[in-house]
Amino acid sequence: MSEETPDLAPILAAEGISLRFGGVRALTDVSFAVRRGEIFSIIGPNGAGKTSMVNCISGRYRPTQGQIRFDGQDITRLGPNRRAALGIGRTFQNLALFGHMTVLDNIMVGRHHLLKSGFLRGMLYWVGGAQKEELAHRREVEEIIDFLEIQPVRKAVAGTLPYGLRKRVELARAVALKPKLILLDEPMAGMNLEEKEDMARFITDLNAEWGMTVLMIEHDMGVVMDISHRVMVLDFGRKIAEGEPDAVLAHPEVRRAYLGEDALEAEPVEA
Amino acid sequence: MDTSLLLQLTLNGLIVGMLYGVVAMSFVLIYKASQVVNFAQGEFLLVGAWVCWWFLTEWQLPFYAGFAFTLVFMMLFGLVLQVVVLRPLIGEPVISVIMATIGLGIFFQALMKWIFGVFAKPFPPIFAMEQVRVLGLEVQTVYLASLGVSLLIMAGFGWFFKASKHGLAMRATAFDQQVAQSLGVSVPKVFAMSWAISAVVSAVAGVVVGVVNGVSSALSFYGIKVFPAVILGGLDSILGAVLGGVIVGLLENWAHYIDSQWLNWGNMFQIAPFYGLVLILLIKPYGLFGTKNIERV
Amino acid sequence: QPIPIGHLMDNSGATSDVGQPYGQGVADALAWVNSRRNGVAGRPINVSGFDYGYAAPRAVSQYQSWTGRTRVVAIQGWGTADTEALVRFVTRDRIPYISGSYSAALTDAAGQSGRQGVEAAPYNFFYGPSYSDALRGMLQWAAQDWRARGQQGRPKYVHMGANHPYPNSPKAAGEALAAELGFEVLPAIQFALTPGDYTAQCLTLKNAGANYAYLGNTAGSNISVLRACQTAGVQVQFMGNVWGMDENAMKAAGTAANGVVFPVRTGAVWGGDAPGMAQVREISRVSDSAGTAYRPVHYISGICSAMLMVEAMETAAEGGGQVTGERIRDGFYARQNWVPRGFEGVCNPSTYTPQDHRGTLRVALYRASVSGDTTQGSVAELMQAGTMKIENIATIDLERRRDWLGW
Amino acid sequence: MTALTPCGDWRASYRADTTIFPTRNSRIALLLGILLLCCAPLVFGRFELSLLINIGFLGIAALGLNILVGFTGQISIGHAAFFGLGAFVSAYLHERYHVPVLLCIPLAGIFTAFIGLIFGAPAARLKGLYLAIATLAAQFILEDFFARAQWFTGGVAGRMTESPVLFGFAFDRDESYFYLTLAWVIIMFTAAANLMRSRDGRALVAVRDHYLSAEMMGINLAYYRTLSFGIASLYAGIGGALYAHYLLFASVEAFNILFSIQFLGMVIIGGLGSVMGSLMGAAFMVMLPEVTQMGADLLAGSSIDRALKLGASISFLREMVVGAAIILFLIFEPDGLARRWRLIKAYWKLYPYSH
Amino acid sequence: MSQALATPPPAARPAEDLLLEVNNIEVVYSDVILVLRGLSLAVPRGKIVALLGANGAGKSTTLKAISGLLKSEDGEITRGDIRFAGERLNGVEAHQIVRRGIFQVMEGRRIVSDMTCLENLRLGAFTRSDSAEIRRDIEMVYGYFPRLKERTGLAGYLSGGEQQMLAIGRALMARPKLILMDEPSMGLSPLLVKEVFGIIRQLNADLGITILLVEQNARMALSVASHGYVMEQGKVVLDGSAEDLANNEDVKEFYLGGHGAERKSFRNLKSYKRRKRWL
Ligand SMILES: Nc1ncnc2c1ncn2[C@@H]1O[C@H](COP(=O)(O)OP(=O)(O)OP(=O)(O)O)[C@@H](O)[C@H]1O
Ligand SMILES: Nc1ncnc2c1ncn2[C@@H]1O[C@H](COP(=O)(O)OP(=O)(O)OP(=O)(O)O)[C@@H](O)[C@H]1O
Ligand SMILES: [Mg+2]
Ligand SMILES: [Mg+2]
Repeated sequence: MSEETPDLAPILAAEGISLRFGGVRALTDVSFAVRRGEIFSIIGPNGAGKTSMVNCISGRYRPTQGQIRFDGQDITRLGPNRRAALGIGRTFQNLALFGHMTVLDNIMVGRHHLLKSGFLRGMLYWVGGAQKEELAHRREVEEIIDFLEIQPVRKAVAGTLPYGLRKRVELARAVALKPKLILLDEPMAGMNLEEKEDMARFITDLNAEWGMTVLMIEHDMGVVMDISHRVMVLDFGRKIAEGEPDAVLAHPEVRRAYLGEDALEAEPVEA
Repeated sequence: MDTSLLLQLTLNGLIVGMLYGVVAMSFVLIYKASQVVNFAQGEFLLVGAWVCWWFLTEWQLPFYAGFAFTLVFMMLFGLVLQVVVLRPLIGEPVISVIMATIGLGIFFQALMKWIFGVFAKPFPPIFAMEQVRVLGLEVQTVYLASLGVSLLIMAGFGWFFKASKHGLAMRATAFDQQVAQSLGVSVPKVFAMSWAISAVVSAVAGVVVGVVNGVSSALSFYGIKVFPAVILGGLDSILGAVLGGVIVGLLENWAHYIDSQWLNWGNMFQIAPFYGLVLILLIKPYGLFGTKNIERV
Repeated sequence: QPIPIGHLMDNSGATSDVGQPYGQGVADALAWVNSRRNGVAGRPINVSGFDYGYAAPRAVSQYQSWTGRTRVVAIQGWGTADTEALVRFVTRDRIPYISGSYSAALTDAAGQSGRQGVEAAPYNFFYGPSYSDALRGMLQWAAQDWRARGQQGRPKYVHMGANHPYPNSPKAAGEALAAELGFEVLPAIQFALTPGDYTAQCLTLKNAGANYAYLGNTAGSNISVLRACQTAGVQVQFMGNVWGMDENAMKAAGTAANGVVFPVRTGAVWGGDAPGMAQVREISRVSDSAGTAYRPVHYISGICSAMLMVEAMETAAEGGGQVTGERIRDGFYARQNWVPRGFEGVCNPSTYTPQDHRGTLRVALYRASVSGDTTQGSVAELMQAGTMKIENIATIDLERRRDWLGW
Repeated sequence: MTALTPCGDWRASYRADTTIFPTRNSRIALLLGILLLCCAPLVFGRFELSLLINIGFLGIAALGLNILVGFTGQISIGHAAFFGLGAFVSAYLHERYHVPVLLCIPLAGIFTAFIGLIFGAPAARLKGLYLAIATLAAQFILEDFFARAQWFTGGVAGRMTESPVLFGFAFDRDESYFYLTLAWVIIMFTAAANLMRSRDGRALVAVRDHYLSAEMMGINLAYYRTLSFGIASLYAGIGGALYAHYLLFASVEAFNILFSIQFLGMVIIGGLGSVMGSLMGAAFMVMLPEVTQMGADLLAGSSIDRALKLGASISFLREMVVGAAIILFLIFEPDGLARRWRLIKAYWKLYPYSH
Repeated sequence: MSQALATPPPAARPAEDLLLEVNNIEVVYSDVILVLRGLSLAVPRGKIVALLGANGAGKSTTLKAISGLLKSEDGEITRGDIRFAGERLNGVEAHQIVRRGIFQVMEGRRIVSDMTCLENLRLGAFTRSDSAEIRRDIEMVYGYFPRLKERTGLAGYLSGGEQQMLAIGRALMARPKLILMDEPSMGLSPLLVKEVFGIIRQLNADLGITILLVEQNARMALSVASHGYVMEQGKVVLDGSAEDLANNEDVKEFYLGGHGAERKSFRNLKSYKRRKRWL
């Protein structure tokens, strides 16, 4: 569907990923690649292993088998914090904000790996450059805040925000990492139509203007179809389809397992 | 090597350890219902022992009556505590509640000293045969009786948490009070129940120790002993608590053996359980039987 | 204007079992001096009491607040750890310090013993034989007892107590004399200052086959050991520290306390009829107007050490003198074989010199005898009925050996 | 949204927005406060000064514990042991190597921090109460070590220490020691406030709030969990060293579990995760026994005393009051003094429109 | 949302058998944050009522006010009252409210993660004691969500959607008179969303359970509901029968979007719609 052909070299490549928890096979031999600059969606029924896949990429889970390469580097054994530093940011399906921190601090935590001054310089603050650095990054964080339109809640404590706003703050925090690849786990959940429209807009902007590759899990087929370049479908931990949205959604297996036969919301629209 | 001494110390460790296990169970009970670490557990023992002593010596009640009254008293004691102290703290962070139990500990420690004095007081004789011979070791009859009681209590708790509705409610309350409320569980009632049961069970241990050593404020030291025991077993496991207690008892006695035979450092008796605790935690961060935190995002 | 005095007590700490009656004795005696004798030289004594819970650091910080705020001229103290910690301070500030600790290290007033770790303690006093001397007396008695019982071979001696300055104080001295007297000295056995289950200790004690065991702790924890050892069937002659056994402890330990030997510092115990006892009873009424309380030995010792201080203060005030720390100290040196006025037959004669603060070297040994159930009835009733008795078995006068000074 | 900043408070730069004290008035108040404190020795007697000094060094140590418990969310019941370690290290350095006491204090802090790191490294694996109890074990093990290490601590009998001396001027009076303590309080509290508004401080809080997501935001969990132990020990060590050279005596007995619990009490009563709260909590814990003692002194000898035959029991009454005060405090002021303080400030700011 | 369509005063409504009435309540968090400003709504017995609104409008707060869970978040009803079957609910403890027959499915699933699915379900039936019936109902839930039966481990390890199923199942176990559902479709796959709404309809039709439904999927919600409310900033700004709402232009624009070919593509949005409306 997209004219702007993305760079074809994969930024992320997962090869033969399997993940097992005792008897539960969350993932079985899943391989896929995300190309630089695209919006890639993973869909599939509940419990199919989508979040587990994202967890494998961001390092929360270590796959029982398989290899994950990011930017040409094998990251399968890397700790989660190292992956963040390499440029993988993410949001969470069940919100995982720092509930007692202000929104601003939450986002500043995203800058963690970009800041250099450790605790000693932090304690001295004025001497040693911590202050300068803080202020420089603060400027960039404010840009993100402006972009996501959360200025009014900057100083609010994250835990008291309504659900939708928290999702947005989480997105801001992930963006603050300056990631090359951003993983979004159901970014639209719990939003009404107009909020979804805004969120979709943010995501396409992040992709097109901020140059981030996006990997997204989403159950809203309208969004998935409209904004993603390619889609992968998981079912019971296996990949059952991958390709352009239209083609994938037309796949009979997908209709059966995921959409239901009268897939209302999945109707394609004219661009 | 002196094997007969070692054997005797081992036996002693087992017996004392079972008693630690009982205290540990009452400790775990509160933890499972509210995630609160009860620093006043030792004082529960103390109150129970003093009250029983009071019934037996001042009121001259026969032991069984006095003991039964004590249990009733302790139940009320737990309930009152819950109403006065714990209920207002519902919804506060766990650490505040933990601090409150520390305050309770200080309060009752002093109160008991004030009422009953600082001197150790003996219990009147209870069993016709004060001690029996087991494998060459003279064992206080009360200890043996307590062994039976603790096994019973353990089985009861095991059933309670696995199968009964109120056990489930307790676990849910510990997990998240708001969720428990949304399911129709009365959080204050759950707390009341757990504190009352816990007070009763620790009173059993308190009376046993009191009968053996006499009652004095030092009894509350069992409250500290209980920490290595519950952690060794895993904070939320009833079986673990008992095993942890036994391990602590054994560690103490074996450490004492090693110390008395070779090292002559002294104090190994008291410190060894803590070394054991650290070692086990290094290998198993959730104790021997504790359940892992769920780490899913 | 009143004379400020500090009084450190342990009413709630590890040694409160004996600290309470002792402290009560001191407090009552001083209150009695104020009301009956019109204070010292017409000036009332203003006692500022503090329960430090047997924690030396709290005693030190209280001391600093006394010297800073109240400007006390003398202090009635208590435990070994705190007294020894304060030695340097009281020496610096010239404040006589009458302790409940009888640690021998406090007797080397001029620092002439040359022992390592023993400093001059010119302002420290106590009433009674030092821990070491009391233990020496008991060991001499034990050696006789061993022979008297016609036993064969070398008797085995063991020191028991917590790892704490107080039980440790006479340890080395005792073990040295025991070896000298022909005892076989076993490795010491530790048990805490608090009551507890000491079955393990008793099993080792039994296993090691000890014949004489010194209990260095205070009564509360000693009782636990006695009871556990009774259960374990240990056959040992226990010897208690001055603070290790008394009437309360006998009641608490029951028949387990039967036969324990311990030193008593006063010439009479409660219910005795020495000439000074009338005044003791009068003092007792300060805190017990009904006159029904039974006062254990420590209470009477407390009176004696308070009265020594009072008379030293009176000496200081003689002839319109200033009551300063220095002059109070000199008051302690003013008399020989000193018995506070009106306490004859109660307080044993003491003599202090600028070099040697060993007030007395006389050790009176008593034996506890418990013949029945002690759980019912008060101490007074049990003593009356003869269920509990304490009997003098020996009085030992030690040599004033120079090499025993400060040790 | 409700970020309670006063109106008319426009920040022209990000720099102005990151200050510790957000309004000009609060900065003036702080300066005034420090100035007033500097005058304290002129007004107060030795007793009041000694209370302030106590609040000072306890406050420093409590702040360390607050960084560990309040900011990083790791409960420690062994803080007193590290406090003691600082005290002994400082005393030992001075006596053994004749390092000037003023230098011993920071050195003791650094050394204690180092030991804290060693204890903290395995602790990084433990979570929640398991960690708390492990620190309890550390408390007992260190206490046992102190009692044994005669060469280092003077064993159970304790160890004498010296007053700090600078160019022949000895800080051996409450007046002079007060300034020394005040200086350290200012340094350590400023450092903590700075830490909290910079990278590593945020990382610590992030670890507390949600360690799993913190890790995926690039934060090295093990490092920060260990680090917070190190920082907490640094504060404990410096507090302990100040204690040792003030009391001139350090003994293992002081550094017991009860003291550790008191630290925990200070932190909770002051307010978890509040820098100034630590100082308030320390003040509360120092003043509480003094106040109850005063009450006891008033009672002693009074008719109530005689009627109830309190006598020696007054000390138990005092302890009961301490225990009860802690409980009442938690019930009626669960978020700590720091929050009450904020509310009072907010009240005055909004007065008379308090809603 | 435009204020053009103000709420009709409650008195003007036709007399119905109202199970739940919320009259003009005001809710304040932490004594300072005013969230609901005079909200009124009514739920007729045996009906499904949908409650729509933007993020932060106060929908969840409304539900928590009804179920009494507000208290545990430091929230308070400062004005107005809530009546359930004619009885005032203000000040009644949350667990008592459950016993009276109101069960809330909380936002964010909130299952007890260190218990198994089965234990979670049994907990749902905490207020009941008819064990045979309970066992039947467990089977019923398993019938609706067969996945739950397969997952024997701890509930905390379930996937997001599976947890959502469990949360709904738990509500069914309580057999309440009124279920307050906070975004039941969140995180469910399209297939399951349909299924869940089927279940909701079925519960209502077969068991006569009244449902107050907070839902972002407005189309679905209005398709099962008989009546709907739209909230904005703590007030009801629009209410009416489900059809009326579904045909309202504003609702269409903000909540429903177009249908089929009318639908605008998410990719072609060239401007942000919302402008700090939650301020
Ligand atoms: N515990 C709390 N303390 C303070 N403010 C709160 C709290 N909970 C919610 N709020 C505030 O109340 C307002 C309404 O929140 P609520 O959760 O009810 O919204 P909602 O309509 O359910 O939104 P969403 O669709 O995002 O779930 C929000 O502005 C939120 O910030
Ligand atoms: N840590 C774990 N331990 C045990 N089982 C797990 C664990 N993590 C995931 N699972 C199981 O793996 C399966 C896949 O879970 P996952 O969260 O990846 O699903 P999902 O595709 O994200 O579903 P949803 O759309 O509902 O979020 C589920 O059945 C879940 O129960
Ligand atoms: Mg998922
Ligand atoms: Mg909501």
